[in-house]
Amino acid sequence: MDYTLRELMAIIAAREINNGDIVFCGTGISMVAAMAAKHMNAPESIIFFETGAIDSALEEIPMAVADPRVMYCAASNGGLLESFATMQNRITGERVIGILGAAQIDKFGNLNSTSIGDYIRPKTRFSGSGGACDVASFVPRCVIFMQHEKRKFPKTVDYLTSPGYLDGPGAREREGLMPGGPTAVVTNLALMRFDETTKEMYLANYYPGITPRKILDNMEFTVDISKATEAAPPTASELKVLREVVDPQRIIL
Amino acid sequence: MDYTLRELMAIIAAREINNGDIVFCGTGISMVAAMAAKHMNAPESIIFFETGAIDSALEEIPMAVADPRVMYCAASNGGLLESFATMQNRITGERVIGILGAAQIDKFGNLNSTSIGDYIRPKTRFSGSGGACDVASFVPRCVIFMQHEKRKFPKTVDYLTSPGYLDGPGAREREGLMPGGPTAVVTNLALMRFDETTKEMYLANYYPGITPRKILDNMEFTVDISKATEAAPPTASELKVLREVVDPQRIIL
Amino acid sequence: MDVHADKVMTLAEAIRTYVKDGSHISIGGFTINRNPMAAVYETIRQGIKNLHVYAHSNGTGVDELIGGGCVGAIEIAYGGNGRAAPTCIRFKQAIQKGTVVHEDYSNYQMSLRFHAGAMGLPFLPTRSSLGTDIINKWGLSKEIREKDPKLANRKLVVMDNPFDGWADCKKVVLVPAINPDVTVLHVQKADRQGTSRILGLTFADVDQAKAAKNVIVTCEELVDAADLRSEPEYNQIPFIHVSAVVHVPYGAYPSSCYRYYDYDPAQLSDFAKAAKDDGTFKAYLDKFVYGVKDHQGLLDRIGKDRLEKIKADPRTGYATGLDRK
Amino acid sequence: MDVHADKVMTLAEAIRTYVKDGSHISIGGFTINRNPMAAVYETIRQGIKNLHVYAHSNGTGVDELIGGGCVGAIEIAYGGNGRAAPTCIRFKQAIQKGTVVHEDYSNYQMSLRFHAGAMGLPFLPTRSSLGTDIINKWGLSKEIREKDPKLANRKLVVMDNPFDGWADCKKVVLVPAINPDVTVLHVQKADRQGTSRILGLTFADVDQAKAAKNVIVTCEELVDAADLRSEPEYNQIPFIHVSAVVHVPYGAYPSSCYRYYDYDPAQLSDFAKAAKDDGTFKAYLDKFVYGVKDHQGLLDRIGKDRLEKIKADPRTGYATGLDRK
Repeated sequence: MDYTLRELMAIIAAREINNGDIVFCGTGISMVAAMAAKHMNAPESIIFFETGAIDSALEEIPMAVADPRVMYCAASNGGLLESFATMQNRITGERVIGILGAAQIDKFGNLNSTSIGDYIRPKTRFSGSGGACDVASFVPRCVIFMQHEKRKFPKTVDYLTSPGYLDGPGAREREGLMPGGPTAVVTNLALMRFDETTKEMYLANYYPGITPRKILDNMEFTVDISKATEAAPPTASELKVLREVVDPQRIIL
Repeated sequence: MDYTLRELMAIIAAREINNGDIVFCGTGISMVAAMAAKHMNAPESIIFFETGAIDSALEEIPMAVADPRVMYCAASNGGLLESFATMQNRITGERVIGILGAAQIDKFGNLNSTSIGDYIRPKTRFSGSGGACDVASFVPRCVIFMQHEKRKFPKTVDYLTSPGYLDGPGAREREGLMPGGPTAVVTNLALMRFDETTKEMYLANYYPGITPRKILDNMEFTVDISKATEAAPPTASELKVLREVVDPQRIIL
Repeated sequence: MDVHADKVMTLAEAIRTYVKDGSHISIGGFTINRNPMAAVYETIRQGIKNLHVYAHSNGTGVDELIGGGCVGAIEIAYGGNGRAAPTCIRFKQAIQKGTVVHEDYSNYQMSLRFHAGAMGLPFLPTRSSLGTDIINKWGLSKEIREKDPKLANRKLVVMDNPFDGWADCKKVVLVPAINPDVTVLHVQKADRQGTSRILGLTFADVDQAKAAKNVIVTCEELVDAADLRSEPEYNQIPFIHVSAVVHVPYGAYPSSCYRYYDYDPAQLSDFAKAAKDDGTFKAYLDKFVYGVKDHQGLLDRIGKDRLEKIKADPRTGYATGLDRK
Repeated sequence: MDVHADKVMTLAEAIRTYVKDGSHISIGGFTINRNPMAAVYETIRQGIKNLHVYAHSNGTGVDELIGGGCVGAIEIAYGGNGRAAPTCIRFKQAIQKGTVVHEDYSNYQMSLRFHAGAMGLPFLPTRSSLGTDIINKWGLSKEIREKDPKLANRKLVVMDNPFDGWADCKKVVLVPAINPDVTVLHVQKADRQGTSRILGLTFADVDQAKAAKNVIVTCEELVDAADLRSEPEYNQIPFIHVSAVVHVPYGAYPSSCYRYYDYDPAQLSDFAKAAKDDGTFKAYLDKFVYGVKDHQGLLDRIGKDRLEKIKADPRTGYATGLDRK
């Protein structure tokens, strides 16, 4: 079965979404994953956007979370206050899963999407939080898309934009954050998860043809690889959804 | 020129509204006064309601601030949060004049619309604040409708529902309230105002045929009557507005 | 809960499922407009007791709930009903007799408390009520509050502005969030999943819904999701917040429902008259609540002619020229 | 100001009157949607300098303002523009070169700051960002803040929940209100007094308007007040908040305007390419901003065919099937 790496990553992430989940997603591959899940394992999941659109039909794939394509046939089109309240409010927030990306991630799943180097005069500036810090602060489960490179998996992030488990067990509670934190990191090489007790990242599944060794070589910190197994490749039906339903124009993939 | 007392009171209050004012009004005679002003001295005044309707056409007189008649041809129909924000927000709030009523008022213009006697087990219970406390807290000018009776002008109110000048000069600022406070009290006998320095109520105008003595006899506290003059009676055109334009069905008057 | 599920049920079932003795509840609407009256009458009919009610100015519905003996405690801003009742009569009597525990806030404060609940915040600030008895006099003692996990430990908190005078503000009042067990609303249109559209003023309905653990929506029209989704910006409440949907034409009667029908001045003043005396009020309840099976039964007793009289004029959204003396 | 006055004026006049060197400003829209681009280009054309910009995610407009040399400082949540620019290029360069003072918040925090400004509150609380560098790292020093009366004395304040754990909350972050000197919005419909109707997502536009001392509204259609007042519930901004109204068809181009036109992928990527280098960016500005008299001049250079391509499909509200590769 032939597939691209981006297709594999989208499907690995889609599998993290449970039926009935309310899915917060951003642009690009995270939107592809969320849309794919609705046609695969989570037909009753609900996609919503920080811009205020809830349960959009997504007849065409949006290029941004403010793309008019997110408005079409939604249950409701509100604004930013409404969408973030949906996550901060425990009644609905408990059912939200967030999909995020970042420039850096540390072993506790803390994310940097702001800058590299000094904050005031950075070596490299990125977009900044957007809604990412809010999502990571509010929701119980998050999937993170990352590129597996040493500089992107540093011992400590240059700027902590979005909270993971901060400095370990109990830290979120201590700081006053809601329970939660990242549950999966989907990279170009593997699926990483976090240990329930230590809150540290570990290798869950390596992609076909990728060795755990190669994965460790692409991180500044080491992780437990003892539980690692090979990831199940995309099925024909999963790929059909991606290619024919979700992104036939190949705008993202 | 023949007129009823309620007509006189409505017109005396209407004269307090300046052109361009944003007028917060409740039900009954306060609504009549606000509507009359638009056809008399303040054609560009804007009537709005705590329920969220702004600049309503008021083709028919509403029986309550949630009457569907306030919604017709408004500039905007929002909700409670929007209407109170219009007053709490200094940019628009500075231009708002409130029209309120109460069961009791003291010499500093503090209002009671909650209860007489013990708060927990009152002798007489009234409606409570509604939006009155909010209006009195936020806006720079208020007109108060009162019945002139001893028990309704007590030395101290049984329950301080809506802030006037509290215990005198500087008290609003000390408590953290915005500048403001009542500017006129329109009763069945007279128009009372408040001294700029002492913040105490004084008699400004007594109605034709009413003596200052009679007014003092109907209050528990005494007020300065030295500046008092007789109120100008309603003009023919003012009465025409009331009777033919504002309340032809005589629902309020 | 599968939030996509078809949530349509009978009103009796919705009330039985979500409104229990001792439930903390809020109802939608404002004074004589869009109160969920069919649901209020069904709550009385089912004999539900000891409700803890959160109200800004829900005059028509709250006074009936109190009169029907359903209310144990109430946090409220305004117990009046416009010209129909300057002070709601059963409310007035219950408080004077001490049969209902009460605590007073302002309308803005109650709105902010629902807004805080909807936002998932513990409190929101306001500049209202500083220096008043709304700050000083508490109806729910600190003891009661500490015993009941459903109540905040304080009525409110006065705080200095930590941004040192920013926005020309020295002090604020923090009011605690409300998260009712259930909020009951009457809306013009809803679909079977619960996505709802309110026409005209929304009052505090949307925050009351989003703040609640469960939401019962009664609607004038039960429509296809597609009808509502063709203009999503006009659907204030998405289905994810809703637990039950009930189709109840005239469900706000005798309060008004913008663009559908006006309030019924005759019925409102008959209620006000009956409410003055326990005997006449019991007769009123027997006739319009206990004596009928459901809301249609009440409407049948009112009769077609009177419902015809209050039918909304398409131009104005209310019954133009209605005799309201 | 007579708020009932006819506020219609030219865009040049509106910008000249309300946007000054050093003004604190916010613009409406979100990334590639409903940015007030005509107003942004006119601001660049008038050579206005040293603006203090408040932005959540106003990518298209903010990046042009920075590139046009109008911005001295920015408080921002997101300097990206969707697939068109993962990180806005002029924004990125300005911060890396240190030519623009910057401070980071989250999108929700910026929304709450506008909401606080609109509500007349000094701050609003949130549970977002506890334990992050958004709390720890300030771009505007306490010294700068204490000097400038238009800035709060603190970036934010972390506070214990005074209602002892109410709503399962131990701590909150208080973010200070924003009251811009001017907010510029592009809406679908407005009347001559400024009452405005936005179709589709409102983002934070309504609070941005109500928080501002002056509001410039540019609109696709200038309509009679009666048209808007037949459905007042859909007019999010009443005229009392508005200072200037300007009729500018395609005023959001090259960002989209729901139900009127889509974004122009070609123009957005041409901009992104040009932005990479000072020389090519100057050529871009010369061609589309300095080289034309007004927005119509820019539209003429784009040409009818391309505008035809992005025309909204009445069914979906966007240009169905548009080539966006």
